[in-house]
Amino acid sequence: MAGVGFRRWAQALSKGRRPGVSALLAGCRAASGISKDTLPGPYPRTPEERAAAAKKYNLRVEDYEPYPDDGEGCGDYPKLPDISQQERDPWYQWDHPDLRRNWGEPMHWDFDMFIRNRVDTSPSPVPWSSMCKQLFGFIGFMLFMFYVGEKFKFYLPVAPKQYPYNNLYLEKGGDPEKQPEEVKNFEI
Amino acid sequence: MKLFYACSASTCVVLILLLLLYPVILSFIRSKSPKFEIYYHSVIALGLSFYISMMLLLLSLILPINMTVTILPWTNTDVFDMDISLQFDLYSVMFMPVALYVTWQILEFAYTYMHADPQINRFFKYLLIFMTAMIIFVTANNLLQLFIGWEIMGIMSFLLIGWWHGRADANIAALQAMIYNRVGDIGLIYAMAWFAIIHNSWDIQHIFQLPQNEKINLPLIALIIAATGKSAQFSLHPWLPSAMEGPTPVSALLHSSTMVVAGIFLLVRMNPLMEFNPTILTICLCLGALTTFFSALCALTQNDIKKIVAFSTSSQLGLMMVAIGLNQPDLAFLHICTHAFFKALLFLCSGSFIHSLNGEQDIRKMGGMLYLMPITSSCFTLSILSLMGVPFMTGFFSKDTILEAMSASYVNIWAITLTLMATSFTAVYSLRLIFFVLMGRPRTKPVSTMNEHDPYAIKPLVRLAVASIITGCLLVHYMVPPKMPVITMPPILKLAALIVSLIGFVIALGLAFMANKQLKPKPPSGPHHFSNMLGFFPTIIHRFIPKIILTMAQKIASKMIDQTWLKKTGPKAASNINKPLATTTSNVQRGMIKPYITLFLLTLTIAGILVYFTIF
Amino acid sequence: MSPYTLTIMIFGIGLGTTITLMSSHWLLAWMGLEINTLAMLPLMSQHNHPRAVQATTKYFLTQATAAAMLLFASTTNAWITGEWAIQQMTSLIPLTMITMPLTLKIGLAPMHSWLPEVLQGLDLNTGLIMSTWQKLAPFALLLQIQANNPTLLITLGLLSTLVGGWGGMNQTQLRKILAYSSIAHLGWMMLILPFSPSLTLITFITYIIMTCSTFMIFEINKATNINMLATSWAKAPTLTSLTPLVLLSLGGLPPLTGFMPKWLILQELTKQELTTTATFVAMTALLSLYFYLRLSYAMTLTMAPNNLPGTIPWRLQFKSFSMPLATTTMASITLLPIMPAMSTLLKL
Amino acid sequence: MTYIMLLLLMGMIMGLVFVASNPSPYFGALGLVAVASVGCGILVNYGGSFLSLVLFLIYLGGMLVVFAYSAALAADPFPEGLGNWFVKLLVVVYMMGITSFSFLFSGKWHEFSWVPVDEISEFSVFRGDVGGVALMYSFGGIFLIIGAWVLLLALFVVLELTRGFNSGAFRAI
Amino acid sequence: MTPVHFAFSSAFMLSLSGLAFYRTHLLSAFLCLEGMMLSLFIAISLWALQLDTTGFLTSPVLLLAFSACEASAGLALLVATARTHGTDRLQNLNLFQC
Repeated sequence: MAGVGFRRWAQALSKGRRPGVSALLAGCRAASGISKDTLPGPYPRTPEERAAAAKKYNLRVEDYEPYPDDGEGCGDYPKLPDISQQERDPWYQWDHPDLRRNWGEPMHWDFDMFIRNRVDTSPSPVPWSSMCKQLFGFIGFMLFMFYVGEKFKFYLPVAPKQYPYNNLYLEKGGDPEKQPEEVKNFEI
Repeated sequence: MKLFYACSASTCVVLILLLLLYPVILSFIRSKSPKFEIYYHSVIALGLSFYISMMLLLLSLILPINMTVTILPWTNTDVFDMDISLQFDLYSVMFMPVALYVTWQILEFAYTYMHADPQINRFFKYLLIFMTAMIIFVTANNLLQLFIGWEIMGIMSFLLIGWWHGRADANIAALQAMIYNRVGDIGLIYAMAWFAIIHNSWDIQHIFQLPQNEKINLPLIALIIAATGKSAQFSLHPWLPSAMEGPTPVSALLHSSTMVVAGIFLLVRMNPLMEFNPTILTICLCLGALTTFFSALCALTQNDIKKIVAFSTSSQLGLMMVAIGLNQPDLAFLHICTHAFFKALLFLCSGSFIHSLNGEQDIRKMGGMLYLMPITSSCFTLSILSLMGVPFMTGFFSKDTILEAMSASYVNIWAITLTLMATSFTAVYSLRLIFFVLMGRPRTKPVSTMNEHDPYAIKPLVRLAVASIITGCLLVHYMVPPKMPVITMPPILKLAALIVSLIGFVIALGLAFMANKQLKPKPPSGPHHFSNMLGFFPTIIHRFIPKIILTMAQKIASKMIDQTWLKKTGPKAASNINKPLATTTSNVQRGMIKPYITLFLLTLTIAGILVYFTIF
Repeated sequence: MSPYTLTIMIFGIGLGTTITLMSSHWLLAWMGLEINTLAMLPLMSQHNHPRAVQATTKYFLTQATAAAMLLFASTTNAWITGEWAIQQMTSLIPLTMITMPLTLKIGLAPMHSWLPEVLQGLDLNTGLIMSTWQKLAPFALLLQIQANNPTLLITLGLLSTLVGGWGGMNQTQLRKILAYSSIAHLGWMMLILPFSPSLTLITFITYIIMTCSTFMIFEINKATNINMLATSWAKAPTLTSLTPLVLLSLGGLPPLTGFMPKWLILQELTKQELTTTATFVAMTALLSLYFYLRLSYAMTLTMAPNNLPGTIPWRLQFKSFSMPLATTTMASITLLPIMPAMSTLLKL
Repeated sequence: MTYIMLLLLMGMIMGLVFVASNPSPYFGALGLVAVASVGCGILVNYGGSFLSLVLFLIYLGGMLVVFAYSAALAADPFPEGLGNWFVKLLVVVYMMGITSFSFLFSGKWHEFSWVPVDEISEFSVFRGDVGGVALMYSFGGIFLIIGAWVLLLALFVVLELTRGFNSGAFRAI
Repeated sequence: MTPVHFAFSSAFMLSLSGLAFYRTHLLSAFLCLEGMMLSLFIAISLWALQLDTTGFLTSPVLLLAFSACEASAGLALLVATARTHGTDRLQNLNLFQC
């Protein structure tokens, strides 16, 4: 994984020895996939193994917690909290300010998911469930009201209704003997 | 006469395009140009283009002809012809001068705003390319041409929002704009594909003349999605307020006056298709009403001056959408034109304030600008009055007409209610702007660097202010409405818009004065949170969807499919299958002579036996 | 070998092939083949080392067997139909019997196994003759036989492409790799032979051009296995950059010449409604492509560790006559555009 | 006549069975000699006495001497003849194969009879084969040249192959 | 299929299978090859004699010449092999496994 690659890089840079450079190259080679020596080791079972794995990933033993051993191939890789980079202190002097992380810091397994232009997990002033309720309530209410509004449409007549046959003179029970007054309709 | 018109019109458009591209090409030719060279060339090019487009407008006023000019065939296949053709009708001919005028003023203003930027030449090039795309889009009579313009505008918007790409927020805003616009683009591409398959043509006039059927709902909904993305209608709106991360001239030009109206313009163009389609019209109406209400609601509690103006833009776009839904595309178009002037002015004035206050955008930290920057403040006030629809300002002619048309139509009652509420909200946040920015005592930092001596900063404002006063009147008089306008209506309806605005104004005034009083402090209420956090929409959507998608990408696409199944069935399987076979093949070669002839004899025998038994 | 003998032998090779090409009678064709084989033997064993002699023996045995079988088949045909002419073969069993020795002579799978071993024992110049000119005579006979059995030829062709691919994968010796590439190419030719002999001819011509350039390139680099290719950058830098293209052209990648025959063959097979065969054979081309890519990789993308004197050779002038190399290399890279002309010419 | 012919044919097949069943080169050469002489008999029975003479001369007089010499060159310390069980096995297997094939291909062989055709003897002093072979010198001039040339070539080939004993040899003869 | 046809066909195929299946000595292989040529000679002569196409009777002689050439070349190769490999056993001809 890239976390180990970073560590190697950091070591190579800090020590400045020649084998470090070759280690760096080995880290670069892993770009196509996880190379053999950077694969996570087997799932730690005994406390000693846990301690060794924690040391391997630059963690304290009490911080170290591996992924459950369910055969997904995570091995002894530490399960880090799902905290996005937005939550990290923007004013701290990070070694890598863009990613807001330090050299040698273990990477999250789903590191890509929590960089700054992806998932944000920072706390909001309103709880999540309340936000969801309000937003979807609002949208639902609006849709319902549109439905209602579609049932009862708005119409204000600006002129009396007009009918053919002299405003339905005969049909409205007018006197057939009398000649009704002429009603002029607009041609439609 | 027609020929003359066609020739001169297309010449005008080509001239305009050449003029606009001239500074861009110049920068390609000359490896190193002086710092403001592109700027001067751009302003001159824009001014000239504006006058040329005015000639075109005058020409079309003399000869009111809708005309399609096919310049040259593009691809001619047996089944699908495509031509480069321009359309000169009311919309394109009238929109060009408006857009060019506004752009001209904004570019001139941008000199003050951006003069410290090291990449200023590139900035103006971007703006010019954007304007070229806009002209291509507006005059296109071909869906592909239209699409080209549409996409270039999208890309330019991305580049300009991310202008200060050193800031993560600007980058994220640019990405948001890109992604939301892509959703809209999918709609447009879908519609194009539909027309290409069903109608076998991308020629807009041709599409109009073909018989419509029931299935036309599909591409029309796709077009509405396109407009939703580009014009920031509800559900695809969050990018517009975020886009205010870009420089203010960009916000003024792209995200208020010209680019964002492209979606509405698309629907206006395509209106003949949806004219007799009540479903589509209702969708437009409801979408527009919801947008205008929601955006106005969000604008109420914002404190960032640009955000407020951005939400007012969104709200006005919703209003245009309402006009489309009312089957009054001309009113929508009128509102596009008038809105361009006063919204650009509004942005430029707020940009001027921000610039003078050293980048301060919070209206709570402004105040008293009336005394410090009188000309800008006057222009600001004028534009806000125009926005509110005060009678006989520019905004009145379009906004009020839309509301009248709405109240005289037989439409969804809730849509009307929402629109009227949004109108009163407009008054509320407008007043809030005036109250907090212009009135009272200055709450700025004591260092006051502001002055109004720079003619490049003031002249554009004044010109736009004049335009905000008179253009509405001019446009209404010169635009011959092809659709029947409302003639008579009861006074209550006629005055409805004014009344709600006044009510909003008065309430807001009262509330604003209350803000100065020392009342008992209370924690913000739920509705305040709802409005202030943009209805929680960006928060929820921007967290929920990426999380689901990325988790699925990790678990399914990467882990299960790529790393397990594809690896197993692809490279691993290939090597596992071929390795034993390759080994066998090379193991046959023992270096002995015997296998050669034995194999030969065996093959011969097998072939002989097979042939023998097939014959006999 | 003295130049006089060399002249006689090369004349013999040429005469043998020419006799075969011009004959219409099986006996004469057989004579041509015999002369050709006989004259080839001293050329093969000119270095007198055990490998060369051994390769010569193997070659002689297979070729003599094939020639005898050829004559036997034609005699059988004469006994059955009383006809000796090449183009009048009608009886099916002699046809099958006569296809087999011819395929043995050009080295098609499953009668291919002599070819890599014989080629491995030769130097590159003789190898070039072996894998181009020596195929000409049997190939011409195969082309002349009418009424071929398509099933037989398709089976042989598919087998050859497969074996050519699989065999070459495991090799580090360039001559063996080239032998397998020859097997695979001949498989393609056999595949299309029953349907469109002119296409077979195109394939053969492009094969000859590409093989010539490859052999000559290896000759200039004095390379006989993959590792030796890695130093070619120090010997002929320009050639090093061109060689991958030639190799990929052998592999049949567009837009190189080698793509042309494969393209046309696949098209023709599809026209004959043999889509499954076409798909299959296209897949088998990938196998060959694998080792061509490996060669290209070793040649251009890796750099052998070199001491200082090892980097000099490019400064020295080539003594060899480079005109044929230049011509064939260019032809094997850039001939794709003249495909329409070629196919038209050959269909006349 | 028929019986002699059948016997000769049988003899040819048997001889080749013996050659094919992998005895030592000595015995193989012997088998080949037997086959060649049987072949001469077949040809004579068919009326090709000149051809049979040529065959006899070349095979027995020329080539087999060389083969016998070569067999001496590649001498086997323990020659495998018919006494060897493996050779016997192979002979049996080949015989069985031939028999089964003869069942497959035979048809009315019992009704068959041979008559030497020999029509030309009515008109000519020579048998037909003599005249036919002699045509090589008149109409078949090209063939004659090719034949001569290939013999010359073979000479060069042999020389060239067996020359160079000083380069890369394990053992010099 | 006439008995003659059958006889020379089986003779040829016998020699071929002898060549193919089990060979210790290179010389035996050449002997088998000679056997093949012999059967071919007989076949061609008999064909010409049976059909009385006397003009074709040159071809057996040519065939004989060519087979003699072939045999001589083969024997020369035998000599060369014996020189380079020390023996003519076919198992020794295995230099090209890789």
